[in-house]
Amino acid sequence: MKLMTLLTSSAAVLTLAGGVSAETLNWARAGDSLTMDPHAQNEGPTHALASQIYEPLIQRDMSGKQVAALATEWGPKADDPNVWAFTLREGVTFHDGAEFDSEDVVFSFNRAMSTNSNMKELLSSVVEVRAVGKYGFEIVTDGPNPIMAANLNDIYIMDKGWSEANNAVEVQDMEGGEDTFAAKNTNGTGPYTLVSRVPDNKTVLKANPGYWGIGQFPLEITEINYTPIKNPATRVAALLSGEVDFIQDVPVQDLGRVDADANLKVVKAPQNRVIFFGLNQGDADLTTDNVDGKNPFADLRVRQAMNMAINREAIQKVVMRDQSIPAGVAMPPFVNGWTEALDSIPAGNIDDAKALMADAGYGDGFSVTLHCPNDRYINDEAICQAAVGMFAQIGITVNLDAKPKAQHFPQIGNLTTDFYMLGWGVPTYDSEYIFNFLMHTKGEKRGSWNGTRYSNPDMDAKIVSLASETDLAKRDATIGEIWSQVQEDLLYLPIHHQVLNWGMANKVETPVSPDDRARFKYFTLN
Amino acid sequence: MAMLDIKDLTIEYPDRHGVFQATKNVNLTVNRGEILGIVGESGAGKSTIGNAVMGLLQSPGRIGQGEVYLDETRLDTLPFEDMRKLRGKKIAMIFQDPMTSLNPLETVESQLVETIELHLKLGSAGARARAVSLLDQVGIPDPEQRISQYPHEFSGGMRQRVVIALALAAEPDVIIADEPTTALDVSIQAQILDLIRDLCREKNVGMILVTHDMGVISQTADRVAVMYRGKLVEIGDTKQITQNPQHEYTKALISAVPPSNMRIDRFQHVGFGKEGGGLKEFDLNNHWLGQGRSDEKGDAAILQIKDLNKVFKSTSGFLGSKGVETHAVRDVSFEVSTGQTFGIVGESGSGKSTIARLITGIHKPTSGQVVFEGLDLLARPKSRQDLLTKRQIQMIFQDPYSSLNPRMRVENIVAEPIIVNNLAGSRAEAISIARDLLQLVELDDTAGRRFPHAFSGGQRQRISIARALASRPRFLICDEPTSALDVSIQAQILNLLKDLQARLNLTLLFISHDLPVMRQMCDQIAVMRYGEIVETGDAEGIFVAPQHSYTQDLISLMPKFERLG
Amino acid sequence: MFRFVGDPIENMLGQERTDADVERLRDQLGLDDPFLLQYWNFLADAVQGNLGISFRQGRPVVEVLIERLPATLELAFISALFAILFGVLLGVYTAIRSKGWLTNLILTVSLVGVSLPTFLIGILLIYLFAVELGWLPSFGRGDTVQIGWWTTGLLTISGLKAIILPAITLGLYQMTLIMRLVRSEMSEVLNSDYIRFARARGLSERTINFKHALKNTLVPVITITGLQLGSIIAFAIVTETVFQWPGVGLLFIDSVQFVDIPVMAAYLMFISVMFVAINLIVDILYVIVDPRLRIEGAN
Amino acid sequence: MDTLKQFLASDFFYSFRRTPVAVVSFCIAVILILSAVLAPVIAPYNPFDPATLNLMNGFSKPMEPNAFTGETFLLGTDDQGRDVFSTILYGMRVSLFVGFAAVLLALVLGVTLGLTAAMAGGRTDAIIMRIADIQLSFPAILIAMLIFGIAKGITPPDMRNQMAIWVLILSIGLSDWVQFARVVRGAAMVERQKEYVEAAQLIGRGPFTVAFKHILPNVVASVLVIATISLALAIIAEATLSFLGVGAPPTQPSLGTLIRIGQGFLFSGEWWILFFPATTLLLLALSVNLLGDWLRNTLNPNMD
Repeated sequence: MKLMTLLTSSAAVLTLAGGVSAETLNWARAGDSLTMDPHAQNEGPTHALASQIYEPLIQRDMSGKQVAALATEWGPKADDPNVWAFTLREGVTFHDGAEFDSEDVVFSFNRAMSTNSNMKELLSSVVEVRAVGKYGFEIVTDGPNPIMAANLNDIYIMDKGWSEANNAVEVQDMEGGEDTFAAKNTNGTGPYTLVSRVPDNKTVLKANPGYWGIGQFPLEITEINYTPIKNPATRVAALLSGEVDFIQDVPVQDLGRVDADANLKVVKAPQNRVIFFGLNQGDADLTTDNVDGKNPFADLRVRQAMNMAINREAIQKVVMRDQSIPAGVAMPPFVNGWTEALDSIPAGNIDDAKALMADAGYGDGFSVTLHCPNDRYINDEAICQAAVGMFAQIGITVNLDAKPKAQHFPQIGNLTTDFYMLGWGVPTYDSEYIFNFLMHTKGEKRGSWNGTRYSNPDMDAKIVSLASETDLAKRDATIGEIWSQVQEDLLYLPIHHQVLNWGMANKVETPVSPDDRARFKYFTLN
Repeated sequence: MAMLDIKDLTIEYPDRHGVFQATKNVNLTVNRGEILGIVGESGAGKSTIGNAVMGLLQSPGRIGQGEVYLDETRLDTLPFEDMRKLRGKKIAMIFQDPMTSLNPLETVESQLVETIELHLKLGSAGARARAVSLLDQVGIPDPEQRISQYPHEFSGGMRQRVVIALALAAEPDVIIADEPTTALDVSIQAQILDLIRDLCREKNVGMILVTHDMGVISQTADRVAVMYRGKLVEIGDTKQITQNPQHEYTKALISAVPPSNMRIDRFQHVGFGKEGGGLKEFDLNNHWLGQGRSDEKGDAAILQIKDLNKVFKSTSGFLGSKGVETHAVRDVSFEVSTGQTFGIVGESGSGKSTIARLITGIHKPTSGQVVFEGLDLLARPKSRQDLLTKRQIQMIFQDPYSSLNPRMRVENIVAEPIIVNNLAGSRAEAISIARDLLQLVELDDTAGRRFPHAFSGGQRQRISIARALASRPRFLICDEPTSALDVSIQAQILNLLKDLQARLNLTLLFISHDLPVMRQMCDQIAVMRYGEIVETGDAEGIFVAPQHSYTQDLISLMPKFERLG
Repeated sequence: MFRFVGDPIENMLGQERTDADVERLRDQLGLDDPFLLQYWNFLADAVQGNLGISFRQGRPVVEVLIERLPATLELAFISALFAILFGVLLGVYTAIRSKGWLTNLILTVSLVGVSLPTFLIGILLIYLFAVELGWLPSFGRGDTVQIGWWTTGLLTISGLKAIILPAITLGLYQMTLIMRLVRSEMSEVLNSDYIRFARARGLSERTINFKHALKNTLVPVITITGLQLGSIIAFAIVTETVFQWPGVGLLFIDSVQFVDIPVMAAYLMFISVMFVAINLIVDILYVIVDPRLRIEGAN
Repeated sequence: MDTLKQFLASDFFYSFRRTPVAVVSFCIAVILILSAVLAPVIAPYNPFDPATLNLMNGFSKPMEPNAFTGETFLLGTDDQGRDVFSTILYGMRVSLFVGFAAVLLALVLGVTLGLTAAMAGGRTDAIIMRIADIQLSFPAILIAMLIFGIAKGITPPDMRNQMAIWVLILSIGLSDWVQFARVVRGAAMVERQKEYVEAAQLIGRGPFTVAFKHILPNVVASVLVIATISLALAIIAEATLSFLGVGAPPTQPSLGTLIRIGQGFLFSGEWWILFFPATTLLLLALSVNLLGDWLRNTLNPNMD
């Protein structure tokens, strides 16, 4: 409440229609951050805002490469593969002036691993964290973890003293309904400080004059006004009218208009996210089909036919307006394990597909329900709708059930859908992440997003072995084996890799990061 | 020259069928201190004259021809704003219904002061003082207090006094009073007429008194103009018109007025208009109406009412929780003998109509007994025969415009009781009986195929009677059956009812506020006030020698239109 | 009934959730309790002024609602003002000049406003006034000023500019409704005896129309308009979504999509409270306007 | 024949003939409704049959050949390659079906409850009208959203596409009955005081017959006017619900769904995807509204 008072009585925060001062950036996207507590929610917009204020040990730059942040050096200890050692940056201060050291890191990691934390899954293999002197830090895992670094990009470091002083040692318990000091106030080491915030409405950030990175990063933007704008047309209108300078999610159909505007431009880059269909191939019978006692999806030929029927080029050209890359594998190209061969679009045309269907005994087709989100991925509902037409051409009558994500995704976890759309981003940039969630047999620890009912004990064993394989070459070989099995069994029908489009005023200069994260310290103005 | 001079006035209403002339070439004059009565039946065009003089004809009405002068000023060509300034100041108007003539959301003071300030330059204190004195002049007691009240806090008669005060606010030269007492009870009517007459004399104001009521005219007007279908048929001194009418229409009109001083057998000369006469001749023994009559139980009482009470609970408030109780009928007892006409007379709110509805079972009595032909009507009917007996009580209603379902063809309306009570073999037969009944009450052959809106008020009342006959009634309740009708039509309907009673040996319960009508129709009369019967007796006895003081008041205040022989 | 809207668990746990997490959280939130028990718990808490904690924002629902209320109430107030002002003005005009060409034009054009869905009107207004002409902002409330716990956008230029488009969008339908209601009631009143009597007393048309007729017209208009105000707040759901107006309507839609059950429940309670309040206000206004009721009340 | 002659000579028809707005609206409404009913005959394509769609036809401009396929469409195509003209015709079918059915539901419910309230009076009346008041101030779209949410939850998933339409009808109908109930009750209260009702009771008609045979025909004018206006409202309400994501499924779009989809292309230059459905909706709603207006003036039933 205090902060709100601060905000609203403060001077003009958002200037209208053009006339933005050289250093201020008005930023809009569809959703708002849910909380300022950096460990309470593992969610895109929440981290996007937090990452301007807080910093991890290791971060990604705008190209997705891991670079030093609060740690300057890192890696597994040569003598003990179960331990990762970090050298921390010296001379860093928090926004309130407190000094940053290993105590804060230990505190923050313990906090991120506490019960209420939403980040603890990323650190599930961690046994212990410990300080080694003032600027040394070590993580002990339950086994060798070669890709530990990739899990640390969103583990933000808080000040131990500040947290203790303000009763913010415990992570805000969103689920238990808790409101803490850290949920509204921040004290990070990052390039920007929080000036004011009204959730779902307006958040104001100012450049941190004491930032350690001054000189290393452009840091040209000194003030950021962040507003979530839910309705796509309104969001584009705000950009077109000059009320905002930068929006992250431009609807694909409006790219032309934005690009054509003399004051605006569109910057694009492939995103670290692949969109695909999942099929229930494990059950003996489907609940939503019209075939009695049989599961048509269990027949590989049906899956192959469906894979052929998807006209990825048409989806790319018409639905996505070229803002997608047709995919042959359920893995974004950035991920360790990706090869061009895996990602090649399946051969075959409609006639081949029809022949396969006839072969499988479904020459007359069948009907089934496709579940689809309508507020999650770019043009998700339109893609499904297009797919309905494509499957109709090989005789499969698809009933489309498109719903908001809150209703769609539980069906995958609860196994109440036979045929669904899912998108997958890989923050670790490693195939193991995909296998763990999507390919492993659904169980307590792994396979939570595997809605295909596919279960292959042999593959499961390979997936589990990846976690502790320290020989990277050997590990990569196993990854390759798993992928060829996945492609052979056609677990998923890949559609495309999303392409990110950022719309911005001409004065703003930035590349697009594959994880859709705007890192304003890299932004330049002209 | 007269103060108000209406010359050759023709008022037109254009519609899709052409132009309808509401008045045709009417010439009238009014002098100071004089009351000119305009009398006529509905559609005579009498009210439009007043509106035309005021310049307040309702669209699309217009003055087609003629001139109107007030003290040499020509009014009909005056620009709207100039005319407006004359209204209220030179010419004022009094409307029929005091309940709707006053703005319900403004105090009497506000409405009076507003009018006074508009026309007289008195200042606000002066205007208020005048307002109080006006209320005093029109006979409102305690005007200082009552002036700040709202219209709904006044009774009907008091409101009409306020309306008169408003009309007098700026000392006008002429007042047009359009049926000023029609909506009022008899006792109030006399007071208001006295007031109007006195004020005209006192203030030397000219007045046009528009009314349908010969009694009102004969007691109030100096001169009378008689109108018929837009034409002025006769004009002359009140005495001459009422005692020695010249025009055929005036004669018919006068002879149709029920005399207050005697009982006559039938109304004569009622055929000036086009409508029909009495009951057609028929042989009861061969007729459908004569079937199934188990009758003639002698002259024993056909209906007995004992200690009847009715309390209404108004259900206002949230979910109808709290309510106010009104004792509409209190300890009423009477008997009606077969073949007789029993009258109930009383002013509005006296409970007389409630009694009718308690007998017919529309309302359930709070306590008491209703016995018809030995059958307790309040008990649950035990057999079909009981139900049929109950249906032998039928009713003729007051408002002919609402008593017929506008969405049904007339023959279906009349046939409905026959069908419902299985009084005919088939639907077709029921319809043919209905047509026959319609002919019986002197409606033409095509009447059955038409809808009620095609008929006049009198004709509708005939349809109502035919419908009542279709239940083969033995007992007919007539609830103010003619109060909405013109006097000539009233005479026809009363004749028809008399014929019916004689031919079918019907027993009538006749409810009315109109004493002269009661005198013509009833054998026995009960006088009601505040839900109680104050006096019951032989009809002539009540008129000649009323016993109760209330009855005496009523008789003395009734508008007297006496016939010499 | 909220269970049908979706499962909040999905939004509360990230992509990296395991099935074990789902079970734990479900248990913790009491979502597996029988529906009636959940409802009872909610009511018991609500009576004590505790509406729970938003699943989405992790803040007390009461705080979130209070933060959002001013925006919605200001928007509703301004659009109601707009609707009533123009509705009554145009209604009176079209009743007095019942035959003119301008009257027919007003009546027809006002129908265009109710013949298109609200969201489309909002988007068209944005397109015209924000994108093409650049006169007015396309979203948000502009600058706000804090007065106690209340934030107002009505005291700054940008706040005033920002409220114009949403208020028109939201008020258009009600305006048409009020206009038509006023027109028909007023035509009826203008034909009544006391208006004819007022004319016969020589009162000017102005006095008759505005002192006598309008006041009597307002009696029935107040009831219907009052009850319709409830729907202004509801239609704010659409308007707030289109204009990114940070009020409770937008909060509700966000909550529906996130399945933020405590907020949804609180919103519905808020609407019910509004209903009671509006009915009360209507009853009070009625008594103020109509002296007949004042007397009955006194008795 | 007789009835027709009578009708042509009636004041009602005369007033209609003399009101150009009424004649034009009537013609437009009839043309639109007819073309919706005859959509399978008139429409060049069946947009509800996914197998006939070619996605590559997407975003064709009106009367211009498609860049990929060379096919030409009268009013262009939408993002799924559906012929806009055909989609509008079929969409109007859905909208009108939802509209008519919802109004019918509201009408039956409202008239029954309104008549019951008027006839029963007392506590029954008070309870029914209090519910109506609550319903009236409780926003219609909120009720519709709640019903939609519940119905979606209790219908089996594979039935949902078919159910969506019925749920729309149910939710719009249930939120719309109050108007009918209020007007019918008001009119019936007036009618009930009239003496023909008493006469009907007197000859032995039961309360049910009196209500439906005698009173109902006399309040039909008010019902008709409300029904007309409600039809326009229901079509718009369906569009609004569609915007809030609880409308007709995109594979069987209504006019409202088409507009919801089309508004996404307002800035991108594909104006026809929004313009034609919106214009159709405007014409439909406007003509029905204007007809309702004229009816109200002509039949002049007393309405609040």
